[in-house]
Amino acid sequence: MSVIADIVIVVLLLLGAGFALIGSLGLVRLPSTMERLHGPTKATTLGLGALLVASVVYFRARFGVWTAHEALISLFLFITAPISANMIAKVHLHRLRTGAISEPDSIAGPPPRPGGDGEWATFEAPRRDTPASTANS
Amino acid sequence: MTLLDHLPIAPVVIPAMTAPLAMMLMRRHARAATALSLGGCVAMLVAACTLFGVAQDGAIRSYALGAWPAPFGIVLVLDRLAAMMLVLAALLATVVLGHALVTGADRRGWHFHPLFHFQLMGLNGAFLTGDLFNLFVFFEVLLIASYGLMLHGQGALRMKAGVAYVVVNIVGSALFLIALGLLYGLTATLNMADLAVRIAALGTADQGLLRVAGLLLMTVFALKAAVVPLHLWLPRTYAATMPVVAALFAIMTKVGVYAMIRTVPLIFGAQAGAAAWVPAPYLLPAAILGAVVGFVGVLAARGLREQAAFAVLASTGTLLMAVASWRAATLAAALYYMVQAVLAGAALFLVADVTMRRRGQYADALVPSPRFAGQDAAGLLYLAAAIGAVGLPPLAGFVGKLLILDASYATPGWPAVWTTILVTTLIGVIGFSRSGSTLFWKTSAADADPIACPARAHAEFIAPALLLAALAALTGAAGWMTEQTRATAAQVMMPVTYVTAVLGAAR
Amino acid sequence: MIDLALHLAAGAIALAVLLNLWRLLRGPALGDRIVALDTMVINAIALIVLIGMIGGNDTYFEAALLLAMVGFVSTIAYCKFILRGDIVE
Amino acid sequence: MRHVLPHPALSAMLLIVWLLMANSITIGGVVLGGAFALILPKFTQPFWPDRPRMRFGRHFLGYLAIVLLDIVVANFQVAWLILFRRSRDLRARWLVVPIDLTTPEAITMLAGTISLTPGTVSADVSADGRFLLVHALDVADEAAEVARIKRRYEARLHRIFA
Amino acid sequence: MSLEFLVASAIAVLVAGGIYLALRGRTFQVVLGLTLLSYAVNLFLFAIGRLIVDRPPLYAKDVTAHADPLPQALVLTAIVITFGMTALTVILSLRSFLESGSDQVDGLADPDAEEPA
Amino acid sequence: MALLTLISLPFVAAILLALARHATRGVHMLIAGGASAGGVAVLLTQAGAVLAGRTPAVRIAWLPALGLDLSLWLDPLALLFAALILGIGFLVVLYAQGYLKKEEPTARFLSFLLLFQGAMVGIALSGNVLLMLVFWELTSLPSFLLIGFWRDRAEARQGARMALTITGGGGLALIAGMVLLGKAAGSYELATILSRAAQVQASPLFPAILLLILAGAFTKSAQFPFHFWLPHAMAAPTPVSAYLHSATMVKAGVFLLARLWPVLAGTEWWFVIVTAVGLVTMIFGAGVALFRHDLKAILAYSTISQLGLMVMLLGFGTAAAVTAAVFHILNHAAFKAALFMHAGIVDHETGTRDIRRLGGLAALMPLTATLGVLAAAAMAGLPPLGGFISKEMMLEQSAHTAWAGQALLVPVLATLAALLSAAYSLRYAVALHFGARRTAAMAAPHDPGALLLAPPAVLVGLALALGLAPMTLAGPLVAAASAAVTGATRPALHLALWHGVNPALLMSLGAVAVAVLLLWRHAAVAAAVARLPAPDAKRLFDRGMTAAVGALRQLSGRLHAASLQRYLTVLFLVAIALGSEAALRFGITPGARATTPASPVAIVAWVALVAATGAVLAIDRRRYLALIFLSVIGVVMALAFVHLSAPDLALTQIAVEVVTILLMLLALHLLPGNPPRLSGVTRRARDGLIAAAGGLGTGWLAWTIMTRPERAGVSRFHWDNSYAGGGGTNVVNVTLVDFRAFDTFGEITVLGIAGLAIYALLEPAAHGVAGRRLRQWRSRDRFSPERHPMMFVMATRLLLPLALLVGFYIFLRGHNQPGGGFIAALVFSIAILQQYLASGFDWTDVRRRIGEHQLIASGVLIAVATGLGSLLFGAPFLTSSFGHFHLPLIGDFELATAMLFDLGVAAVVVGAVMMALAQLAHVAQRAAKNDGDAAA
Ligand code: NA
Ligand code: NA
Repeated sequence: MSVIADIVIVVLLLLGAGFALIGSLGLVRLPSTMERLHGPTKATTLGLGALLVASVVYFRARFGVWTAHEALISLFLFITAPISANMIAKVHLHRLRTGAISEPDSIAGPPPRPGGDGEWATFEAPRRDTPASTANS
Repeated sequence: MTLLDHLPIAPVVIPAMTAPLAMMLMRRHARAATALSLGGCVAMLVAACTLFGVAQDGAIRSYALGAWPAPFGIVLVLDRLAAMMLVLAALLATVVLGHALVTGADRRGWHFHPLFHFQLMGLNGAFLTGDLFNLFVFFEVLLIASYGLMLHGQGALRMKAGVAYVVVNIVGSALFLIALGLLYGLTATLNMADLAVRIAALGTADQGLLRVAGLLLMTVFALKAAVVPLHLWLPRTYAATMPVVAALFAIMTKVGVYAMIRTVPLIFGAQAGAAAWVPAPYLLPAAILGAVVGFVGVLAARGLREQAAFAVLASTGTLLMAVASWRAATLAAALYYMVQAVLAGAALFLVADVTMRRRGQYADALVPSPRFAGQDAAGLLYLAAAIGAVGLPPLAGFVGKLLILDASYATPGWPAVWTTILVTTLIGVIGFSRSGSTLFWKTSAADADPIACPARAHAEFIAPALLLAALAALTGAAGWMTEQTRATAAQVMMPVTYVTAVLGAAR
Repeated sequence: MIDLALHLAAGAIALAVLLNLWRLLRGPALGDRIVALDTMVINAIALIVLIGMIGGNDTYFEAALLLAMVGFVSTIAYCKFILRGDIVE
Repeated sequence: MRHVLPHPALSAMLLIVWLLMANSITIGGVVLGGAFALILPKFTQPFWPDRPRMRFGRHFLGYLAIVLLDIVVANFQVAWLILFRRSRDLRARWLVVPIDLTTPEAITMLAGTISLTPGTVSADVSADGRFLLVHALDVADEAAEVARIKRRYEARLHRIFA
Repeated sequence: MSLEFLVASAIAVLVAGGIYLALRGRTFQVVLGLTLLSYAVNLFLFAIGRLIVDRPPLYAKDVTAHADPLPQALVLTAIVITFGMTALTVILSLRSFLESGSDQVDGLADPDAEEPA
Repeated sequence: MALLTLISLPFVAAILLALARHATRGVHMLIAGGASAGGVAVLLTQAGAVLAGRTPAVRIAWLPALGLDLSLWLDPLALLFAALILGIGFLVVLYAQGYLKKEEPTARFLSFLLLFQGAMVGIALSGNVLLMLVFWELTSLPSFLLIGFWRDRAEARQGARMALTITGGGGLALIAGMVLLGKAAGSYELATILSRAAQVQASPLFPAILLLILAGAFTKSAQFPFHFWLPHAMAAPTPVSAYLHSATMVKAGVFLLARLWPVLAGTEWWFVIVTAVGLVTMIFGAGVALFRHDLKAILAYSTISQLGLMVMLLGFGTAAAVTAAVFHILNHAAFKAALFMHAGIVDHETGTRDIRRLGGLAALMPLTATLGVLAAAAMAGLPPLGGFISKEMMLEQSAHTAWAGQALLVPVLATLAALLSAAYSLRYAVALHFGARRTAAMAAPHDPGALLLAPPAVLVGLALALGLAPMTLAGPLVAAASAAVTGATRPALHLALWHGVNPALLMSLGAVAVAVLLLWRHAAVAAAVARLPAPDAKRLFDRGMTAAVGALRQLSGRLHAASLQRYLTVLFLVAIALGSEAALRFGITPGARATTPASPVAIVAWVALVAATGAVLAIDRRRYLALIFLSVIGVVMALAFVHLSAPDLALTQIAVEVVTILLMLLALHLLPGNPPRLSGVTRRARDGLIAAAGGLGTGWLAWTIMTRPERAGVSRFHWDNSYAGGGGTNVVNVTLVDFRAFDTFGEITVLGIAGLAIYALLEPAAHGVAGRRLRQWRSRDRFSPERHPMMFVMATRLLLPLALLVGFYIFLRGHNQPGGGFIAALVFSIAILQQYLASGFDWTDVRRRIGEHQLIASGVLIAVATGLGSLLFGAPFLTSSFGHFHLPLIGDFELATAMLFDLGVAAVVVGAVMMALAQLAHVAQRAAKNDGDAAA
């Protein structure tokens, strides 16, 4: 039990830390803001996820207590991380549009327009009575 | 425990309840809030006077908050000094609040009453506490309330001056924490009596750190007390705020002085090694400079409020000259001087207030204006306040200065003290007489119509007159008062009593 | 073995923090810096979890939880400042 | 019943979160957590005026499983990209994903899912809420990727937010 | 390299940065300076309890080694007070700017400051 | 009792006058005159006893700590002075009644006059030198007010200030002298001091005592070179001049010299200084008086001269000279007061005081003229007036006085002075009353009414009587007073007009003869004198004062310039300097505690912190970026707290950080963007040095503390009692809510006050200049049109209940685990702030249930109430109690009053945080709305 647990813990630790590191490495290596935005997703998902599972197993193996609250950290991150990414992407789009210096294009080129006659919400206020409009805006 | 035993907490609790209640009432029931505010003030005065009576037996009472024994919990310590300061603060507050109500100053902005009472809570807490960190906390309470009050009303100048005032004090608080940290790091205690005991036991290796801590702590107190050269913030701050607020602030610089008087003989007394009488080498020159700078400022001021602000500086300098030798006799004189200086400074600000309300656009500028309503009465009050501030008979300042001269004789540096007191008094006399004659005698156009001003209630004159009457009373009762200050100074200079009262006889 | 792995993991995350720092200082886009900060917060959460494991107590869990919960608020605020100027409107 | 328990799913979630936080299951904990689980949805109702109906059944669990799986897989893929692919060889693309979901909650969930799986990030929604702008780190065929997203995630969300 | 050294030098860096910024001419810089200074002070106040790794002051019967709880309580109080002060300073700076049109601490106006009509 | 009546009568009358200021002039006169007359009456009741050798005295303890008692006595010298003060005072009151114009406020005038009178009586009666100082200083004020009575006149104001400055300055020297005197004598009681002459004169302080006291006396008595204020005090109404500046106040200096004569006189110092000053003043004053043209100026300089005479006599140090001085005091008071009144009448009737424009008044106003001529004759020292006798006595004493071995020097100079005195007196008598009729303004001047005439008449009568019947009238008094001055037995006194032919008579005759000659050639001499360069003391004084005030004003202004940067520089420098002092003197060295090795993580965190700090410094003007780096520092701090066993601190740090960033971003939005740099390279280098010194110093302090072994302290107790006594295992929390709950109580008050102050700052910001600036504010950046991003809004709706739940959890567990009210409150706040961020101000604000004011107020009240609750059980404020309870099903749980306290904490924190942020967010919106209202 203990050896298996140890192995599981070690693997999870290295996996998690590895993904976190790779995510941050991506932040350094990837060519522009939009690409770099992909890196952290690893840290938040599998990186931290593996570490948290490692923690659960670790406390069980070492101290014989079940801890489950680690899941909450993941829960919160799963809710918040996409929002962060979304907002940062909006910043990027907005700065691109307003011609801010030091805001390089993604290697994917300039973002395309959406279909229909509209624009992305960053460039045009969400229209009333559409799914993009939250009740209060 | 009887209710009387709990009384030491009253000066903190009463304003702490008055303030939030006034805050809740302010929006809907302004009158009730005002009445409550005044009632709270009077209640505090009653409590303070009762405590003063209690302290008369010369015993020092320690009140252990939360029933945790000293030095582990926080204690309030009621001794003569604390009681005296409480009465002084409550007295001043009551008069000032009355003036604010009469003149409507409390309605010139938001939250005057809650801020006012929180200010008092901070002051009273600072006077009562026997714990150094708690002293910091109450310093912060009184400071932040003072920020609010200082900014009460409007105006770009007030805001700019406010930024400087706030920032300087925040840096001061940072220094306070560093000094506190060092002391805790050396002694692992925060209780002042316990600090006294433990500091005396520190080894040679710790003396340098101890001295740094002491000096930094004194720097903070000196900043609050506006001791030269740490006084630079004061003139603009006090001149920029509403005079009625500045009148309350007359006691604020004295809190810094109080803190020195509280901590030096107790914690940094003869037993404190490298930190023995820690401010000693610097305090006297700084005090002398303070008196000079203050009275020169009185002479050089361009407005009444600025002049009053410098008068406050001057009084601090004068009284610190007496404090600086750390003897019971001089301390007694200093305490007498301090009490009257607070009242005189406040009176000056209130007179400035009354005057500037009546001078229209001329406000408090020291330039001649056309005649204005109530000029004679205001002039008379100004004269009296100036007499009080500069220290001429028949008001208490003169007695105070005589006491200081008499007591400081033959202390180190006494010729400098004497010369300073006498020369600066002359400078002050010249300054006040110049500005008084400009304001109340000279007219910009003798035949011009008097400045139109809405009918003012004579009630406006009451508060300054009361303060001046108090100054006169202090002269008349100088014998009783000096007996008080003598006993107070003697108690302060006998820290053993304090330590025993707080920590018990066992230690 | 676990201790070694724990320290290795902590070292890796520390390295990741350094990389974040590099991006943070380097920019060049504002978005880059915000991402870097956001990632640094995630890595800090990871570090807190690891510190808890190394010390063998889970007292620090709330710190990690709180960071996960409120860390993003500042990220959003930074973004909204660029997008709208007024972050509450 | 609706009066007392305006949002049973949310209440259930809160109770679970409470128990997770407390890290133990005691009767006292359940009672206390249950109380909060009852009070909080009511208290916060003004802040979420028309909460959508969701089904937390089989579809939901299936969706969770798929997403978790995708996250693991995608993590390895992207890790490989970061470590070994040279920047200029990356086939980064913008994807415009037309969406049929109609509630903001559902769209948000879709966009969130896309972001959580490494390799794709939801960058924006169109002003009319009918398109999603997604940035992909490395795709060979844009149309196929769009189709995959719609099929794998959106279709399932449709069923959950029926 | 010891933890103590790291903390001490961090305090030094923060204090130096804080002092330097506090001496600058614009309110926002001063606010930044005060913030750095308060970090430094909090760290200092914390450090006087000495540094102890992984021994939080949570009472348990058989625990003997633990961090000194008192400095932590002091720092908490200090953080709260600092927060109040910072908030007030920030808002006061803003109000002062709105009144005078200048964000300089010493009241001088920028040449291009706009005056309201 | 009599003495107390004497001293209080004038003060009571002054107060009555102030109260009855609206009554008629008659009433005013009645009060003032009554008081003075009453005083005289009281004196008369005592006179017999005093002259018989008894000394009525009263001593009431006033300030025993200082040795200042209300000690009064009435010895013959005091009697003499008091009689002068009260008697002449009575006459002046009468005279003033005739003198003041109808519209002038007599009540004010007379109350000042009586105030003065009281102070003077006080000086005379004081049996304690400190008490005398009190009264001495007290005379300056009414003098100031009376000189400046005609306040619209510039010369009145200037004259008043000058008098105050000079006599005030002298008074201060006197204070020093008197206190030193008391120290040397061992008592402030006059009687004691006078009996300890030897002790005082042997004191090393004696020269200082003498010089300081003389400075006080000389300034008050207008002795050269302090004389120049007196002529300018003539801007006062004439009754004032008659009273203060001739008869009484200026004599206070002489009185003082006489009073202290036994202790001070008889030494070489005394003789040299006092005689010389008196002599010089006597000659100088007389010389100037001769060439003045303003009647009052002539009288003023003559007064200076006559005072010099008295001072000189006292300086001689012999009993006989003292007798002469005492008698002259009496004579001078009589004739000089009369002369001033006379000059006032002339001025009153003719409209001018210029002697060159006046002449032949004898015919126009014979009564007035008679009085004037007689009084002037007394001043000239002509027989048969009293002035003659005292002048003879003076010359007689001079003739016996050798100076520095020169037997002739003093007599010759004294004769010269007598000559000049005779000359100006005769000029006054002759030029004014005889010769061609010259009256400036008024057509037909005539003798005034009785009110103006009677007082000088009485005085002239006195001057005459003092000559004709000196022994009867003044003999006993002068003898007794002289004895009182010298402290010896009474001299064998013989006052008479004829003493036979002696040197004095010859000197006197010669002086008068030459004086007549001089007067005959006055015009030519005056012209010659006018060509002499004469320094104008007033101009010098004024110019000096103006220059000094200007310089000081500039200095003070520059020193106190509005510069926060300077305030802070000084503060930092002082702290650094003091720290260095301690370090250099006592050394600050690290201790022996073993250090903890740093992990790579710690090092990386350190690198991040240092780099971020550096970045903040480097880009401090790009505020947005600076904030981002500030966040990095915050994260590192949180990590450090976790690493260093402080989970509560970590939690707090994390939460506070977020709120702070929000706050700063809100404010930043309204601040101007990318401002130019303000300070140059030198300035920045200097600040850098200060910063480096401060940083290194603080770091070193931290290092030396951390490397010292910890000491057993109070926190040991906290640890031991946390659970047993406080009911919680989180010792930090128990410390906060129990051991040191009072700190926490203060701390939440701080937050609450911050909220109030912030509200008070922001609420009015939408109005006035600030509001206008807000409405005109336009960002330089272009913004995205999207206000409420959908994903964010959706996420926050889910996060709100979750975050609140976490908040409750943290609150409830705080007592035992990291957490507590403060952190919970921040979590609550952040949860709500997220809503503001996502959905906007209006939307969120209407959904919020409780106002910030109520939260803050009720929080503080809850905390207080919790604290007070323990009083009900007889325990001190903030005593907590707790209990572990067991309920079926639910199990064990704990209730502690400390948690109630913590609830108060939480309420205040939420209130204050929301107040700060929501109000700040509100400002811009409200300004925009105001804009709309204004447009509508
Ligand atoms: Na993210
Ligand atoms: Na307790």
